[in-house]
Amino acid sequence: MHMADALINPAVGGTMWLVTAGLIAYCARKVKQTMNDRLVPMMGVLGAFIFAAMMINFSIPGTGSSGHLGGGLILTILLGPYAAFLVISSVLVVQAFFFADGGLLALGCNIFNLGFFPAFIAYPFIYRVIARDEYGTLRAWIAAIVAAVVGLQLGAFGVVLETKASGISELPFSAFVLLMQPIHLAIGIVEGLATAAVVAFVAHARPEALFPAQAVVEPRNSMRPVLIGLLIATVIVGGAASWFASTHPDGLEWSIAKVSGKEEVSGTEDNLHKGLGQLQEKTAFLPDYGFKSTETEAAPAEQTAAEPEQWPTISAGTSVSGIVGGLITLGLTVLIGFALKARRAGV
Amino acid sequence: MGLGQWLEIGRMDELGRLDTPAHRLDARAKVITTIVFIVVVMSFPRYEVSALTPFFLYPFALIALGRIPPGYILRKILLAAPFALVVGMFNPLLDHQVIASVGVWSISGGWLSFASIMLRFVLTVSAALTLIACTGIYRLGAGLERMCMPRVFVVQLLFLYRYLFVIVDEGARMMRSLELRSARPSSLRLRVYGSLVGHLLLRSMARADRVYRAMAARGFDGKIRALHRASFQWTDWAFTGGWTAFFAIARMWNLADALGRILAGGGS
Amino acid sequence: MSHHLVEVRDLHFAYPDGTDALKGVSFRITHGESVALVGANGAGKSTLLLHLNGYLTPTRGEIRIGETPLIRETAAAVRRAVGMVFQDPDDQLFMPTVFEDVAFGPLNAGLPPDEIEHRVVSALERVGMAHLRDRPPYKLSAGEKRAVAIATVLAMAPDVLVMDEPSSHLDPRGRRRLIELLKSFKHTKIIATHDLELVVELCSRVIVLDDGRVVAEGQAVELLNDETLMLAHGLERPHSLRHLHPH
Amino acid sequence: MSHHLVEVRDLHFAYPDGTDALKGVSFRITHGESVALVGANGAGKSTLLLHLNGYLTPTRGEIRIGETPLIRETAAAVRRAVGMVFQDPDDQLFMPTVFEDVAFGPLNAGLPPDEIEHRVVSALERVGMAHLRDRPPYKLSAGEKRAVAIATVLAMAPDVLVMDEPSSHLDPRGRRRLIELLKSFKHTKIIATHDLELVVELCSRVIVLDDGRVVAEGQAVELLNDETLMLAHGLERPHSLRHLHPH
Ligand SMILES: Nc1ncnc2c1ncn2[C@@H]1O[C@H](COP(=O)(O)OP(=O)(O)OP(=O)(O)O)[C@@H](O)[C@H]1O
Ligand SMILES: Nc1ncnc2c1ncn2[C@@H]1O[C@H](COP(=O)(O)OP(=O)(O)OP(=O)(O)O)[C@@H](O)[C@H]1O
Ligand SMILES: [Mg+2]
Ligand SMILES: [Mg+2]
Repeated sequence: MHMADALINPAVGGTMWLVTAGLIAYCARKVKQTMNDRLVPMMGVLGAFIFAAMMINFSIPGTGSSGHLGGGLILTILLGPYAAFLVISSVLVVQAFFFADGGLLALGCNIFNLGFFPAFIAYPFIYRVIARDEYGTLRAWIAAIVAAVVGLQLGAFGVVLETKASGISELPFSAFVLLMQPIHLAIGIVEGLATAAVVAFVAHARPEALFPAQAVVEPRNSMRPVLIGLLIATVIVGGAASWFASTHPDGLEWSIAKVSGKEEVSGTEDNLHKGLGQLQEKTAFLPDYGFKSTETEAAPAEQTAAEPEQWPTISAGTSVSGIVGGLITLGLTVLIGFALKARRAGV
Repeated sequence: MGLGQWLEIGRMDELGRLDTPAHRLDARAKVITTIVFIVVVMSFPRYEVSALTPFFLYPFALIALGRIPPGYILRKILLAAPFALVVGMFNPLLDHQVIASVGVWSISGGWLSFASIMLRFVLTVSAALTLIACTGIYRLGAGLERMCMPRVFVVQLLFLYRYLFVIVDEGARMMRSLELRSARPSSLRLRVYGSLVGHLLLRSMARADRVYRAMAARGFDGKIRALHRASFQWTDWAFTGGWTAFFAIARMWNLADALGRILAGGGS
Repeated sequence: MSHHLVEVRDLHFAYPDGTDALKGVSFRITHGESVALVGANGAGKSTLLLHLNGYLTPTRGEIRIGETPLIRETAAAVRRAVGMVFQDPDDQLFMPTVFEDVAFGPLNAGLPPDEIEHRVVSALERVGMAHLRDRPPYKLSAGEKRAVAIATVLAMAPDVLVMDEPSSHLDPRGRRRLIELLKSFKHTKIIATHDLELVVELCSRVIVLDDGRVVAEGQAVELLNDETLMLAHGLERPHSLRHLHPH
Repeated sequence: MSHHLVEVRDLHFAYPDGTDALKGVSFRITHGESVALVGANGAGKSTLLLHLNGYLTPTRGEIRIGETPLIRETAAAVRRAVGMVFQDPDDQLFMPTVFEDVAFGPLNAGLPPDEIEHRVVSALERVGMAHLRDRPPYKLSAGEKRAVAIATVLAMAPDVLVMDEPSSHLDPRGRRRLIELLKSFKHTKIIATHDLELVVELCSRVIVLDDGRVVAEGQAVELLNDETLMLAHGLERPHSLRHLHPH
């Protein structure tokens, strides 16, 4: 469920970045307090493993995210929530940078969706409660499946909310939810099975590998109110946002970048495709925002004339100039690139 | 994911070690500039296309300055592209509103936003890739640490990265011997693969442990020390400041359109 | 089926990073010969051996095993005929237990269970590691791994035996056992090694590799006794030959 | 600071899977001594050496390096004093280039850049691998890796040198170079190896390990020349001693 930058707006991305950075700092402090020699290589190698497991993925059409095993739960069981959150974060960072899998702006969202829910919700409130300290028993299997499903469902819902709040994808909210949640239900079951199997395997073949996990403090009860609070806040904010998004298009204006940009579009619903008519009805609101940018307003008046604000009634001439200009600019940048390179070679 | 792709990380590693003006810049300067770049690119309205083009200057400049083979970056972008295609695919289907026309053709908003998504995708991805190719994971790690990233996290990042090679290596070794000793590779049962994966995990864990101990044996205490301690110099300030200014200008004024207007306007 | 002939013609190989490891290697090994491949570190011995069962594909040149040219289509068949012991035993062992590891080859060859059991046990006995059968390979000592790696290949009853430093990490007893074992193996053998004493005992012919090229080839005792040749290519006259006159 | 004394008292160690690898090992090595640790495969040599810098923690018994008992709190200091060459060089090399790898130790010791550069270059020269400085270590040949692994330890200028089969995979020239190098190293050395010729040339004292216990200890030439003792523990009388009378 990696989200790409192309679907996120800076406000949503930035907010999630802040939230995630705070979580990382918090977890880093926690892990440092209980650091032992075993934990470092275990964190690294398990991260690398999860990394590999995540590579087995498939895109979910239209949502801009992909489905794959999350790995958050398994890491949490083996390493404890704090270390696991750090590991998941590092995995996503490396994926974003080296494989262009998941965007940089979306990094905060991705880390939160894939790390926070399994580590701080599914593990302490579901897995621990059901599995207690058993490995490889029926209890443990059930616990892993339920926890994995819940963790992924929350994560998937996070994706939906963040994408909707950004308002770049055309997919309507309900369709989006219908697309994401069932797929992640299936993935969750697979992930739960895989988690239980791996944990049982490790507990059997290398019991000492489980020790570092036990050395790490579990979320103390004092943390729970904070976490629950955070969860509730997320749900409320997300729910409100999605409600606005689905019923009142203008509700999306809460997103900072759009505060001042707002313009009604008139009657364009005549070109509905029959097959997509239903969907289209729900999306009718979508074209009515984002036609121009905040910054456009701030820009000098003489510039606005050339701005996309004019697009709904745009003249052919403007389009042509945009295309010509774009192509020429591209050409120029390539030339500058070559020039820089030539200069270097000459030096 | 194929071995080929894994080997490509090794390639990234080699690029990251080059010594060029782009590589000599402080990692922090490049990180900050890249973040500003991505935020600005993503802040454009959804139908924007032409105004995005001037932004290609940034990745192109880094690729040229850093002597990164453009083909390599291009290949990596193409590898990730299907993903973005799928993302944008629905826009033309769902959004038919005509908002622009070129001659006799009319362009629907869906196609415009699709084009816009693809452009942003290429821009942001190439910026991220060139950042790594011009910095390398170690310099990046050292830079992040000095940007107040928690050390535990940075160490984890570096270890993850290093152990990726360990796992790939262990996995490749296993696959190699497996291949050599199976007469009919297709006949391998799932059970064999299951046990192989489990075994790979255990082997990698054991190896990771040994590698870590070897590091500890040579005085590693969790602090990342870079061989070439860079300090933020005037070039770094100039780099960050200059590009930020350029991004701001290109964000406020549609440079491409202006250019096209001058040329097209002059021509017609 | 006679796979016992090994012929390499003008073999070139460059690693993906551009390292030219082989720069035109040619030789011909006939049925039942026992040939040593010696040379300094980095001379290209391992690289060359990895070509002999199609693990690496030459940049130029060709390889024939028996009558079969080694190309992608024939690789599977050739691999059944050529048993390969890698320089690093970790490369060779991948199953959860020693027994399963040694049984892996015979199992894939589709042998009946009794036969497999028999082969595994006898292979492990021949290398003196029968007591390790239920241990996981990655938890063995270096020498134990080496011995088990040799057993995995013996269990496949190959026509040609290719070994990359088979004696390293073995204790003197294990090394002695290996030498006897190889003496009793009547098929073609190709052994890359720095253990020149082992070469003296086992091999009739020696190929000296340096910097990706064959620089000398001939009778084992004769070549190894040639002090200038040996020193020029990172080698040494073996102790056991010191009583002979230098060549 | 004198770290040159190494004392091991009644060391027991069992691996987590229950394998009893050490069953009560005691010895004392004084300043400047050069001691060989020999024994069959699986005797426990590597396991023992891994205790000497705190990599493994004994189930029972204690270790002193110099005046310092080796416990978790002192492990970091001890590691600075004890330079360790692992049996598998792949475990030792983890940085992206040979140069960075050799520089890792000095860098962590907080040395100034000039000094680091100097140490790295000289360490690589001493093992004959200066030409590899910009290559990634995982792409080297086995012998090249071994030599670089030795360089990483030399660059740290340790007080005590602990080496696990340092000569394996080295070509005869590299092995000769290693022997000269170790001869010139005046501090305490502990070397586990199957290369008994190297022991004859380098070590004054030999400790024979079998099945996790010290079974013999004494003068190198004397012990190695004792044919029955050697054969009983998986060893062999070295060639170079064959002209002497058996003990
Ligand atoms: N994976 C690799 N990628 C790039 N270069 C390699 C790789 N493996 C080996 N080389 C290089 O190829 C050359 C030949 O290596 P090879 O392993 O064949 O040597 P060798 O004769 O087996 O040496 P040794 O006696 O040390 O085992 C060396 O220069 C080595 O550095
Ligand atoms: N990680 C491990 N887990 C369990 N048992 C192990 C592990 N490593 C080694 N052993 C066992 O401990 C014993 C001692 O092994 P060790 O590696 O110390 O032997 P060694 O004397 O170094 O042998 P070699 O000469 O082959 O290197 C052997 O029986 C071995 O199988
Ligand atoms: Mg080799
Ligand atoms: Mg050993």
